[in-house]
Amino acid sequence: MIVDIVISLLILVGATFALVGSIGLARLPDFFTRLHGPTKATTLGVGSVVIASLIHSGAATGGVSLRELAISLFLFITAPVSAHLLAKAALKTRANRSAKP
Amino acid sequence: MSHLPILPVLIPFLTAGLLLATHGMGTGFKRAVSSISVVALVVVSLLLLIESGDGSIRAYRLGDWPAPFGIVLVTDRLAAIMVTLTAMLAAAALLTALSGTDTEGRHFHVFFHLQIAGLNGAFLTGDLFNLFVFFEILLLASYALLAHGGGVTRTRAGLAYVVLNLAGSALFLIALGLTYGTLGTLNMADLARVLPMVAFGDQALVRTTLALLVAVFVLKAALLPLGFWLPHVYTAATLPVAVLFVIMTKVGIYALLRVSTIGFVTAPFTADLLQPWLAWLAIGTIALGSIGALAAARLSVVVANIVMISSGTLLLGVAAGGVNAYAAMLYYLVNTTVVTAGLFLLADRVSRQRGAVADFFEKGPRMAGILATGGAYLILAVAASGVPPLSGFLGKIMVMQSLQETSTAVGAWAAMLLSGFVVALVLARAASRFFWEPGLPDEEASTPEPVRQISSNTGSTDAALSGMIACAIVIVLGAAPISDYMRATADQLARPAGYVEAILGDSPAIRRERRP
Amino acid sequence: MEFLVSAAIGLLTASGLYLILRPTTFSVVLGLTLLSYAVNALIFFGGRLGASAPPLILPGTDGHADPLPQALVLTAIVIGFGMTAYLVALALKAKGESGNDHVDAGEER
Amino acid sequence: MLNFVIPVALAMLAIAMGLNLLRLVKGPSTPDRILALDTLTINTIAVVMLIGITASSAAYFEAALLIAMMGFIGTVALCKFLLGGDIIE
Amino acid sequence: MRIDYLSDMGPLLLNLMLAIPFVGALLVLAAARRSRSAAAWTAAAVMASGLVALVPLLPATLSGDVLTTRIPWLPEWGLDIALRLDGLGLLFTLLILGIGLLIILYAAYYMPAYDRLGRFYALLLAFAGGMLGVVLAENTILMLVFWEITSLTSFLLIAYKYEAFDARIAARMALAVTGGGGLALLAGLLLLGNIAGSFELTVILAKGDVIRAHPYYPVVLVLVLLGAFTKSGQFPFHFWLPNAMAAPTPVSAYLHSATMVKAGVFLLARLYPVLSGTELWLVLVGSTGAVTFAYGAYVAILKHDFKGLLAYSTISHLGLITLLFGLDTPMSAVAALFHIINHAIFKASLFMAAGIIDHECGTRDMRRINGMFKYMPWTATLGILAAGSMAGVPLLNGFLSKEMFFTETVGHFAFQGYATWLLPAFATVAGVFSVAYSARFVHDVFFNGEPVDLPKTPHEPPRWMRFPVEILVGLVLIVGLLPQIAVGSILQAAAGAVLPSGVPEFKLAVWHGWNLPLAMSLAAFGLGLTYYWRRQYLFGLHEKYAPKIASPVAFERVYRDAGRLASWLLRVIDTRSLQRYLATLVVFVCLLGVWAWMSLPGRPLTGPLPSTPVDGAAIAALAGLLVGAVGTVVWHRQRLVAVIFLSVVGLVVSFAFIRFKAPDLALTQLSVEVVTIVLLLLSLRFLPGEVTARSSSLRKLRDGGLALVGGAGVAALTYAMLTRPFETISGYHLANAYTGGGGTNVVNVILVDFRGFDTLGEIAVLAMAALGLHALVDGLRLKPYAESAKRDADRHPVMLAEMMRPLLPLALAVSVYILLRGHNLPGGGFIAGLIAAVAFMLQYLASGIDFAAARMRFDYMRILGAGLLIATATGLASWLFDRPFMTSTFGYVHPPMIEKFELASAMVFDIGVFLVVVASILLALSELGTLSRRELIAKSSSREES
Amino acid sequence: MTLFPRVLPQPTITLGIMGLWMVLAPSASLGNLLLAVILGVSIPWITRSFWPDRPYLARPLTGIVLFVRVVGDIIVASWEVARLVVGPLDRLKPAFIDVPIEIDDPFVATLLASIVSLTPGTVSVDIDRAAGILNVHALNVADEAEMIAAIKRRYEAPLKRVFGC
Ligand code: NA
Ligand code: NA
Repeated sequence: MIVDIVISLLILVGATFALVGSIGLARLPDFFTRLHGPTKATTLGVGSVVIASLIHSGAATGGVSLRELAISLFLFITAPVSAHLLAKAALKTRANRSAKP
Repeated sequence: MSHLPILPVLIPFLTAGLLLATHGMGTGFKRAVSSISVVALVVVSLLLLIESGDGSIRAYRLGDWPAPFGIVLVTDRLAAIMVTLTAMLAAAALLTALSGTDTEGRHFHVFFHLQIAGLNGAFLTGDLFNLFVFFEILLLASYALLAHGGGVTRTRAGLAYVVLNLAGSALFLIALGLTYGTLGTLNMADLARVLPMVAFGDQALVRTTLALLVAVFVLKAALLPLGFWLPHVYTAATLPVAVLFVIMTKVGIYALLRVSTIGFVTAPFTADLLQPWLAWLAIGTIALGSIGALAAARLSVVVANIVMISSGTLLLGVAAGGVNAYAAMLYYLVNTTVVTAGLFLLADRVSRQRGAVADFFEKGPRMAGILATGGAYLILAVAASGVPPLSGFLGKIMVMQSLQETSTAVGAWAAMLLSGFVVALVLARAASRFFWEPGLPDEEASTPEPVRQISSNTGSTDAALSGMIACAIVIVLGAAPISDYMRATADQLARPAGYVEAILGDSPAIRRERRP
Repeated sequence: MEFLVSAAIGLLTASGLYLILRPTTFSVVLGLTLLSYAVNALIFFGGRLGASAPPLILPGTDGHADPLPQALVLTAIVIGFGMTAYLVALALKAKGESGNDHVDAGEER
Repeated sequence: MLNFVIPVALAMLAIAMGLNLLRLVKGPSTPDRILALDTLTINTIAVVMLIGITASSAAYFEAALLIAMMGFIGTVALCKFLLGGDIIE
Repeated sequence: MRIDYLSDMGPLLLNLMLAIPFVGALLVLAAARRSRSAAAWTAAAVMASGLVALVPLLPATLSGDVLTTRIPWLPEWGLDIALRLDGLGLLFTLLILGIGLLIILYAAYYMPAYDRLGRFYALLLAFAGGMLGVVLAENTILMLVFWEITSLTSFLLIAYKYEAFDARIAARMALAVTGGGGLALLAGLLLLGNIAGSFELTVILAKGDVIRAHPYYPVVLVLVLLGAFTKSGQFPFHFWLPNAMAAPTPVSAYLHSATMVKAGVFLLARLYPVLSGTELWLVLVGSTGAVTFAYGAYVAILKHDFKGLLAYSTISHLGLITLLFGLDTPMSAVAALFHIINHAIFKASLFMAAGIIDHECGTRDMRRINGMFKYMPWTATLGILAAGSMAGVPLLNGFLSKEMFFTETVGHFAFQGYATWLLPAFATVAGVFSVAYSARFVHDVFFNGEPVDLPKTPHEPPRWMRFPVEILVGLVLIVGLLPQIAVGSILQAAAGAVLPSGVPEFKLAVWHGWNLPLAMSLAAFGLGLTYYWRRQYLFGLHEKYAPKIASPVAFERVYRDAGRLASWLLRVIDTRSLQRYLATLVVFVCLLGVWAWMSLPGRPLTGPLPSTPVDGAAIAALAGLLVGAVGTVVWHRQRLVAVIFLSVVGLVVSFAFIRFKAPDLALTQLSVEVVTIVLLLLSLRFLPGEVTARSSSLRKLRDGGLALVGGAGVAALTYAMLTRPFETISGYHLANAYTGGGGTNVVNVILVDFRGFDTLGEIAVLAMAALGLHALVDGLRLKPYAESAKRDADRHPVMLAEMMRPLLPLALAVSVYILLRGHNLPGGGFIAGLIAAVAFMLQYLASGIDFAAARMRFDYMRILGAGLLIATATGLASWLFDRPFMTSTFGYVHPPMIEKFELASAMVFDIGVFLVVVASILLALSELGTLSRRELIAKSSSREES
Repeated sequence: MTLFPRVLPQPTITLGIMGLWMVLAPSASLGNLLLAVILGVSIPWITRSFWPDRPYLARPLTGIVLFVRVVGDIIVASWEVARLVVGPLDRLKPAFIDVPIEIDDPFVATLLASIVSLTPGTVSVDIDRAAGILNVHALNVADEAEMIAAIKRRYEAPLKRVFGC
């Protein structure tokens, strides 16, 4: 029961942060501010769901399962790279646009 | 147990793998491996032809799984005929390639053998989805072979061919998805069992599904509104490839024949699926091929259009159905395959000798060795246009007789007679240009030599040509036994119960699960 | 749900068809890719919608999805990928040789 | 409890994804669109994991793992294209 | 006793007689290598031996017996080597062989000395063989075979002097007309055989009543007549015949007298018992013959070339023979047969004589050739006699049959009452023309003053060149004087074959007393000579008004126009446009589908299944799909944006796979998706968006319509399928995957075991795609698309490069994980291969091709080959256990200290798959990557140069 | 010591792979451990050429402390940023800031940049190694100097210690 509550909380937190990130993406005024949105979804949002899933599968099998951590591992490795490249690309695009006219 | 049925697929497949794994070896090694493989293929296919000659239908269960659940290869007379034809064309094409075209691009031999594997797989498989896979193998190999040698024309023709066929493949998959989703099986024999049991309310869906399948096959067979690609593609290919391509349209016809004889006829609501549109469009295809032949500016285009005409003629046979029509079209098929391949070889020989004007119907240096080349031309032209006394005529009268009772007989006869007439005239004019007309003055005649001639070794091409001519003659002289074999084949085709029994007969009762 | 799935497949098909009728090679590639999505989905859903478990024979599971269409689609995906790769190369080759990316030399636009 | 929470969470994620699609359509710049795609991908991971929790099945884990591993490659490639037109040079 | 022996020999002799010319043709070719005269003697011997073979058969045949033989060949198609010798066949055989022998003799002198004659005689013999086949065939299809052999060989004979334009055209013209007629005949004979139930003449000839009463009779008749008329040069198919004199004179002599044109009338005679006796026959055959008779005669006199004159006279006489058959009385048929003999004799001699004159004068223009009687009196005498026969001068054979003709015109049953006089009058007028052109030939060539400007001085030809002419003119006289003795019996026998119901009593005699026909003859003579006398007036008129069409040129023009028309048509229907092909395909498939559905009325679209409830995720996914698909379409001109939207579609599809319980598919789709995007982006560097080519809005509307219809069709079919339950075999797979295939992941067991053969094919496709791409890109040079050419200074962002390095080993570990567990849980060789490939691909992306390629020195081709071989070898291993290809095996191993695990042959197969996938993708990517590097190297080297 | 790098060129990676494998494996059995060792040895060996230089984990414990701190920061910062995103937008003061860094090793610098990106509110835009500057975009910059100092103090310093540079 407590496990269920923990899992539920984690899921809700995760979903909330994913939503907030996407709201940011939709709402924030320029590209660089929008870029901050997805990081939330990545880190806290998916992170919470991952932990929820981890607990859930552990509880279901009665053992310890850490597989879901692999997801977070890969996300932690890749998300900053994506953000970095997106930022660079945006800078480049902006430079191109301002150089053109 | 006998593994003969799978060898026609396995031999070229292993050869391709071996050639890839040893890809650093020299041209000589590749050619040797390739040749040995093709010789083995010819032997195997002849064995298959003999073995199937007793009228037995054998199922080779891949993975030892019972029939509708696993994939089966089926050897019957028809499959043996197609495999043998493929082997013969392969031998001719390889001989031709050995004169130098194989080194014009990369990986020729790999693609060549995979093309054969694809063709043979398509002819042997008893499973519809497996048929799709082999279609893709042979198509991709053909794309690559078509591009072999490079050049704008080939790329352009290739692009259209590839895209059109990809669209066709998508259609094939749609048809297969619907087939499985309605009938719950992919095995052709099983299809024959299931079709008659389709509930009333589902019949339109099944019928439409099979109609889409038919559309795929007639696209490959170059039926009228879908066949415009054929002359461009066949003409653009290098010679060995064109020779091998001759069998390509036959794959579509074969598949249609297979599916319609095993499947469509077994249920009343699909029995008339090819009626009456196929015959009319086949007539149109013959007309289109005739127009194309008449409009052609070069011999190879004429030959490509002859391929188209023969495709139309064969489809007439499929549309008509029945032992007679099948027997006739099969004899015709053997003839037209051999003869058009021979004509492609001849067109190449003409091109090589005439230098810059190639096989265009233009004034150019007169051919040397008129008696040999001209004689070869005469034999092939006579056989191709259906003028007596060669096999083309025999095929034509067989097909015409077999169509006598159909509702489209008048159109079919007219199309066949007129197309033969046009082809004869066009080929006569070509002969006049190539062999009879005085050549250009000497200084012009000695213009820089042929573009296509890579090595001076054309002996192997000539051997291929001689082989095809020999075959053409054998088809006439052996008309009686060949015709008997074809009739027996047609008998086999017209009795799908035998096929179904051979594939599914001793399987455990097929348990079907209702979904959802 | 059946209606939605059908509509989705129809939508993909229509989009794919429209794109393969465009005059540039790249559009055709896009169109064929969309078309193959549609086709794969069609085959896949041939196993019907209502399954409650993937086709894994694990203890205590039932209501497995139909495995056969899944295997077919897997094959189709890979073949489709191969074809796309080849087509892309061919488009490049055509571009390199004739300087444009029109699908044909004909008049249609 | 989970029976109640998960649908709610899924709905929230659906809204999130809808917002991603909105950005995707609106753009305005190409990086914006790539960013929207990237976010959509990451949100999909969450959805897949939630489905996995619902089904109590391990069969969904690999899919989520793969989206995490592969999803960003598209972003990288698209960005590199914007950076130089040549993604592997 | 002796007779019996011979009649037993009959079938053999008959077959032999037919084989002799064809075998002889080969012998002649061999003999010609030795010498010219060897060729001539061989050819003559061949013809003579044919005649010799005929001798034993003569008595029985003359007495009305019919000899038939039959060697079955393709009985079920009605084609057997069945031969028949009856009176009619005998008559023609004698003509073909007899005149053929003389022609061979004549040609030996006529043909130029440099010609080795091998080809000539071989063709001539083959042609004679074809003719023999036509007249001796019992099987009608066999007859057609030989019929077309004559078309073919005459084509080659006419083109014998192929250096000459006229000869080539004439040959093709003859082929077009006679070959074309042969095709009609083929159709006619097939129909005839169908009606009669057999292709054997014996059967057909006995079923005349059935055939004439059959509804297809008119069709058969017209088709057969087309064959007969084209061959025998009937108007309006006559034009090939005059041109055919481009052939060497011996050939013309043969074609015009005993063969070729005679094949046409032979056919009329052969099928006379079956086809005649109707009004339609009377009208068609009679009128065609009449028109040809008159037309040929009228034109003949206008020809200044004497071979031309003779050619038109042939047309005219063939018209006469046709008219005689058309008159359809027993006596007229006899007359026709008689005139066939007579015409053959005098026309052969005339042509040979003409050949001599041509040979001696070097020209054939009668305006220059005059007074030949003075230079070659003996030849002239022969020519005058033959021409007299042609004109119908009494005491010569031509007179007799013409007189029979006149007799038959009087009181013919078709012209009753006031019309009685019409036919005799017509015959007389036509006779007038015949006399006139004969008169011109005689007077203009042999008399009429001195020759004008001849290239050489004519004199008598060599003795043996004239010999055949002498023989024939001798026959003209013999038949003319002693007709009953000379040809009575053979005519009787031939007539017996043509008139099975009874040959009328006839007596061939020179004198029948004063009667109307004689009066008609005399009138024709008088008027004909007058007509010739006033010819200058006629020539003037002709010069002035007759259209000037040289038929060779006209033929070539028609042919060319046909070619042009065909080209134009082809351009209209085949625009060589892929867009058009695709649109056609869509339309075709839609129409076929709609037809297939609509032709079974009363079937509902929606099936009986209750619908599955819709959930939010599905709606969200649909929204994603909508955005993705529509976005791709809307932005397809902005390449990068289109790729982004396409990725959305891929993501949604993957998600759908997950949602509907297909994890393996989702994994595959996701990985393939990534590789596809990278591939597209690699190509985009060189492919502009749709900048140059814009569709018109009408086209967009059309395509949009097509797309919507197609999409709706697919949606409808899918819906129909989804709302119906079905019964599937896949329960077997679920039930047997673990027990029989050793895996719990049924999809994977299907892929590597149940349907492993598919997978083997699939990896072949993948390998080929990579190899094909390699072959295409090999040596290709491309300019990058302008806007993408500007590159960032920081080509390999350090963050990317650094983070991707640890990712590589980790991803490879995941790949191994996926590979090993695939048999039991989602995964397998494909997905593992894709993951590994993507892991390596990332290094390309992160650090560039130079860095990555330097570290990945794999020989992809070898790996491809190895992968294919491993997969195949796994399949082959089952042969050792006498099991079919790809029979798998598995077992559980339990080493000490380690828990038991499974080993399955399918896993080895999966490793092969893995290798092929990795190698294919990396090969493809590195090759596409090389494209840019190639361009870069080229640029930098050009910079160095400057 | 010469044999060790040849057999195990990347001990860190080896550990990483083994850890990943044991996480992924369905059970922590001996067989799986054996496989983990095999992979942990073989994969780095296969991919050794992709690692021109080897970062050396000097103080693993400090690393764990840093990890916990980062996770904590992520949680805290997330709440702040969430408020910013949902609240009125005119409160935002986004800016690019240049953080001078003293790390030479590109991998470690990348790690720093990643941490900065992972913590909500900041995104690493660029690493200029020549100038020794990490370019960061921040969603809301109240005090630029404080932010730079925080990054250097909380992340850069511990990272330098972990990798001994
Ligand atoms: Na004269
Ligand atoms: Na951050």
